[in-house]
Amino acid sequence: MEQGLLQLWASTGLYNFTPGQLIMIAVGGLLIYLAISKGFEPLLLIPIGFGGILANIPIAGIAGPDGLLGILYHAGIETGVFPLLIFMGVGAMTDFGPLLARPSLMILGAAAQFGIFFTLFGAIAMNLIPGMEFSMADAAAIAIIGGADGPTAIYVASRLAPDLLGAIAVAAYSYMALVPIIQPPIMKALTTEEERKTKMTQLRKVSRLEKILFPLILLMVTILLLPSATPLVGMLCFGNLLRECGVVERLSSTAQNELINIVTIFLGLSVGSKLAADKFLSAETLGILMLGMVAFSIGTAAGLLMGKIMYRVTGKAVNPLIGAAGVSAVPMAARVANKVGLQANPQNFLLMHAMGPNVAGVIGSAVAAGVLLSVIG
Amino acid sequence: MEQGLLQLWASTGLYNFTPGQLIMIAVGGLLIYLAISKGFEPLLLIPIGFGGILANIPIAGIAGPDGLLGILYHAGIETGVFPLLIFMGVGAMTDFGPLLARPSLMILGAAAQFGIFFTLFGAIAMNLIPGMEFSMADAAAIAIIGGADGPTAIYVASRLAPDLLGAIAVAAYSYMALVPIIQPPIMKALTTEEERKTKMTQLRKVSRLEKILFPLILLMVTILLLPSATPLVGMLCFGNLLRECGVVERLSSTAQNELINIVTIFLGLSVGSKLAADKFLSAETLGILMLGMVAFSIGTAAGLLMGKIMYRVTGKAVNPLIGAAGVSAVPMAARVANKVGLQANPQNFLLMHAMGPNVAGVIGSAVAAGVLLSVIG
Amino acid sequence: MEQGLLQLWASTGLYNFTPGQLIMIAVGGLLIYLAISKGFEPLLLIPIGFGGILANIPIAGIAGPDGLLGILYHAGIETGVFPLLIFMGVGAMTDFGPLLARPSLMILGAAAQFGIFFTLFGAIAMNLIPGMEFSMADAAAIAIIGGADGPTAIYVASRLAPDLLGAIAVAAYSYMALVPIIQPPIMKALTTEEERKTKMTQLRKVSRLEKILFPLILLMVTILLLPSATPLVGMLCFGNLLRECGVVERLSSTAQNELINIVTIFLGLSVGSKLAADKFLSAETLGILMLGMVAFSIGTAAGLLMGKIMYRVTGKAVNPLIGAAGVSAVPMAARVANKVGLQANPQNFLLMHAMGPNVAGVIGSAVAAGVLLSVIG
Amino acid sequence: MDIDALLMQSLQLLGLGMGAVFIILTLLIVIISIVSKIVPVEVSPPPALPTQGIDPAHVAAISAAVHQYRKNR
Amino acid sequence: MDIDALLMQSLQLLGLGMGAVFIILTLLIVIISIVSKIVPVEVSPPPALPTQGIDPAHVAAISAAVHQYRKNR
Amino acid sequence: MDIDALLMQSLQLLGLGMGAVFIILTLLIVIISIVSKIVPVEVSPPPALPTQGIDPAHVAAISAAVHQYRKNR
Ligand code: NA
Ligand code: NA
Ligand code: NA
Repeated sequence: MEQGLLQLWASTGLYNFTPGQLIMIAVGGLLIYLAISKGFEPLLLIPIGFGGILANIPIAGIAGPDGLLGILYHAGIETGVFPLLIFMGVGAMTDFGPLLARPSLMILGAAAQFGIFFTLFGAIAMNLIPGMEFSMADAAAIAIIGGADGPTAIYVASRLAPDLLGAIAVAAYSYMALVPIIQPPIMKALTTEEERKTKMTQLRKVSRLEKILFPLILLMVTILLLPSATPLVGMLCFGNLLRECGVVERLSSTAQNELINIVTIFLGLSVGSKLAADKFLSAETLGILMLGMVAFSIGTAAGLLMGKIMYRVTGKAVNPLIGAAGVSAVPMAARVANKVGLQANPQNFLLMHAMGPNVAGVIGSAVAAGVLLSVIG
Repeated sequence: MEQGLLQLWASTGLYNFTPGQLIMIAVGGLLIYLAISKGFEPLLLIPIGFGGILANIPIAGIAGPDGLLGILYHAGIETGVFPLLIFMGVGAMTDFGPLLARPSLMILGAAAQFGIFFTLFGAIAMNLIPGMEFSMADAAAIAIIGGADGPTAIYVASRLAPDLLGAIAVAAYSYMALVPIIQPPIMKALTTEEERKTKMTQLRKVSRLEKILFPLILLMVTILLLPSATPLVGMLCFGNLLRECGVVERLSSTAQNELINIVTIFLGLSVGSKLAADKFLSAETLGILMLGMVAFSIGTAAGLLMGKIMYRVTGKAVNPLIGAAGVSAVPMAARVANKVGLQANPQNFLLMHAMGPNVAGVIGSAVAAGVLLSVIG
Repeated sequence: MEQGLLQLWASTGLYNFTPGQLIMIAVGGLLIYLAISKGFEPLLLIPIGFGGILANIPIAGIAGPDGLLGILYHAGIETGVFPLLIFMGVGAMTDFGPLLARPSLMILGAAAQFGIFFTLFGAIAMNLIPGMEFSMADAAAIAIIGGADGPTAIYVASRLAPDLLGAIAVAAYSYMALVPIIQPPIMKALTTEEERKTKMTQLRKVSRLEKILFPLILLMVTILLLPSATPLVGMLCFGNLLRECGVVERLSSTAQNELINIVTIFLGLSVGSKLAADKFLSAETLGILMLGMVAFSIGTAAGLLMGKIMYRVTGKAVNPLIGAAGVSAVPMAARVANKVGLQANPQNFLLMHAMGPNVAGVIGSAVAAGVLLSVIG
Repeated sequence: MDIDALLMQSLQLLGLGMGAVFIILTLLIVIISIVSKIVPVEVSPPPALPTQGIDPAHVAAISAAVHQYRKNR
Repeated sequence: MDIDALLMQSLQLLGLGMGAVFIILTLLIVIISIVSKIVPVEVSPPPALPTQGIDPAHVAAISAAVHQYRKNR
Repeated sequence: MDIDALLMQSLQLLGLGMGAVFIILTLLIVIISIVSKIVPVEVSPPPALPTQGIDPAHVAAISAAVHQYRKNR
């Protein structure tokens, strides 16, 4: 009997906890708290946070190869299926109309990708700090945080640096949630009051045919120039074609509702399974969090500077603030641009103008992902 | 030509049937009949019954490793994925408000689990009967029927005694459907008219924050004391957090609708695939059906007796009838308590009071499952 | 640096394209164009066409074993899971009422299957043409196009001739879309004006119980006589039982909406993955397209001739036009029968009368598939 | 297998296949016809209400709106 | 394992299992009771409007209809 | 690989990556601009009705309600 009680005690969590697991459960709880209380990307951070808690329970092995999270991870993240399906859903949810109405603004979505590649360089440079050790693949996976696009970051990290996936996903979604805090100071620092006051002319109406052709054109260009980006870009285009073609309403609706919801739950839990103490509680995670912040800031700044160039080139027809939306973080960054614009001029509605660079940023970071996967992967 | 016809005849079902298969197809038909005509848990028993028919078709091999049912079973039951996803959906559909309004009633949900452990003892004792042979794992899988909770029973049986899964699932869902017939006589035998007439005071309003904290508290307690129960309890808590947190409405809705529906179809068919003649048509199945009935009855009685204790301890503030709802079988057992209460006193609405012990019973049997898996699994 | 640019150039699509891939991408585009502009079965042909494009992108390997399409194909087509789930959804969407109201018309759905078996003979005969080489399995997979039923064709082809799956699926769905063009001339050639004018008496009301019993009866007959058809017929019956039993509304709704939509997206993309240049751009594909057309035409003619027999036997109580609907292609062929009937007599509404043979054709081709799989598979 | 054997086999399949299809569907016709005679005729449900298809809540809202308007006059 | 040992083990499991169930649920009762005292009582939301559960668009439409009618008189 | 080589490679990647992003998006701008000129301008659909977004059944119900009210006066 005494032995039985000892055996029982030895099977409790209390007996088996390692300090790292306790900390990681607290981290999971913190993510859930931020998601609920502060509205930090709750659709992803609640499943990720909860998955993180489940992954750090001793004995249960939920993130192990035979546990639910391990099975989901193996089936959906290792294969890339989950992020690609999410991207299909994103395509089905995205209206590229604002981008098509004024395609030249797409260049802002290109400029903002500078954040990614600058961070890549920064991550490699971090190797100079003792205790940090990032391979080229690690650095690329971290840099993609600067794309400000969750599924792209998860897809790239799962291919190049699965061990860092947990930290990268957490950083990516956290900074996306922090966009309203991170971006405004940079926007105000880099633009003048006069620039911020710039009004933009109303967007032209885009015809249905243009909207149908766009995903096909985008896919063709990507196929011709950068096939390694076509898994991501292809699924984005497929989802968008379902949306715009007008003849498969039921598939489009399923892609942007039930299917993306189901996959979001699974993806979040799977990503959470990578919040294991031994991988997460390391100097690298600190580096990732720092580099992610750098990536967001540099991306924002690059977009803004390109915005200033367009402001001049077009004779003040473009408000440079919308350049900040080029990082993607759809639609948060576009809303931030709108808000800062309104502060400068209460009649200045930039939202739809910022949506063009905003969705261009999604394409831009998928292209950047393609380059990284092609050269390093 | 003659040979061709012979070959054709040899490929018909008529030629290939074994008597066992015919009986099992009749059993499948019976389950479907009960589900449609008598309303026996149709969401599960129709897929299980139909799966049972498909599994017993000669030649076709639908339940074999390359058949649809075999594939679904392998992917979803062997791994435990299907019952865990169902449990997530159950969490998303469950309002723990009544339990939180008066937490002390949870003790009734604990007492009713006595049915499980008494039956475990009974199943082992059955080995004394010649022809019956239950290992400890078999006995535990059978005993969990007393939990009156489908996904828990399927999860435990798939881990401990997959060969008995078909019979266990059929028994569990059948007895849940029979709760309105099984419970009332026991309730009337063990309580006095006066006890049954007892009115209960209205439940206090539970705040949103308490509802959000509950799944997290439940998870933490389970982690600390019984990690082996966390796959089940964890998914229940995750679903419930999606429901209560208020910021992921679309995930919560998907978890309690499309996702649980899809998984229910797959789970039912998969479980049906275990209704193979050679496993089902045996003395063991009779034993399982008998023990299942014992488990339900003892669980009901234990809940009622604890109800009587609370009736005294609280000075008649608790109607002992709601103790019977502690077996779970949500929400059927709570409705039965309400109905029997109304028979004694037409002003006596026990439904919401019985919901607390009722959902506590779900937690209780998940905990019991954790103990069984931890000690035996 | 120069070397880097060369390497970059070597990783573009432009550098790596083979002519076959370019042609196949054009074919994919054509399917999408036909689906959007001409309304050719868009629910399937858009995913198939897009999948075909993705499968022919150099380097990316999307249809390879580690690519999204390859993974989906392996999980859902090789196993037969996707077409069977689609068939379940079809069952849940099909009202067998018209068939039950006048069961004798089912014989029209039997006659139209002659198209399948005649084409089987034709495909084997094609081996006499130099350059064509069809094995018995190939011929059977091609012949099933005459069943005018997408999931059946995909299921049989995936089992008997996976290499031809792409061409077979494309042919099957294209000809189904072309039914309004293929059938009317045959209908007019084989029937007299007087026959086409024949009005039919209103259908009797079918009771709920008959509708519930029908899927069970159909399954039992198939089990007894042709077990090899039970995977297909069984899932059709299961879906229909979910629909008609009236007690599992939520499962029925999921089967005919979210679940079938999700599987349709996956199935279409997977089938598209078989539009690889080396398999598709061959003399065989031309043969398949030709034979598919023959199959449709002969099936239509056989249905019409049986219609003419019934016209005589019943004393002009049956309009022979509805025989053409026996090929299935639900509900297109029934609509075509209705339209041609209206042309002959503006008071002649054949739609509901044609639905009986139409859905009987689905059963008929599933039975035919069972014969082919049993003898050849 | 040479072409003649294949042709012969496909002819056999034609007979076999059409035979199976006709036998199974004919059997179904027979069984369904018998069943339709055994199954009791359904009593038709009461006629649909005129408000069918409109959510009761809307009807209530409209009634309330009109009622409110009357009172306010 | 002989039957006696099995019976003994199942008895032990009975004690162990019921113990675990009671300990965990009792602990939950204690924690929930404490939490319910700590958590601030929610300010009850303003009383439900009579239009609750009806889509604002419908309300707007009804208002507009009634308004229109008034004007037209 | 030593740190210098890594730094050099990451610099190259910076150029390569930004180059690819700009080339592809610029090419898109050019093609889209051309396409937008080729594609015929859509005939704008008839102006939206004021009841847009409200289910016709509700409109019918409201009309009926108001009509009924008028008659009843
Ligand atoms: Na981006
Ligand atoms: Na229970
Ligand atoms: Na057919």
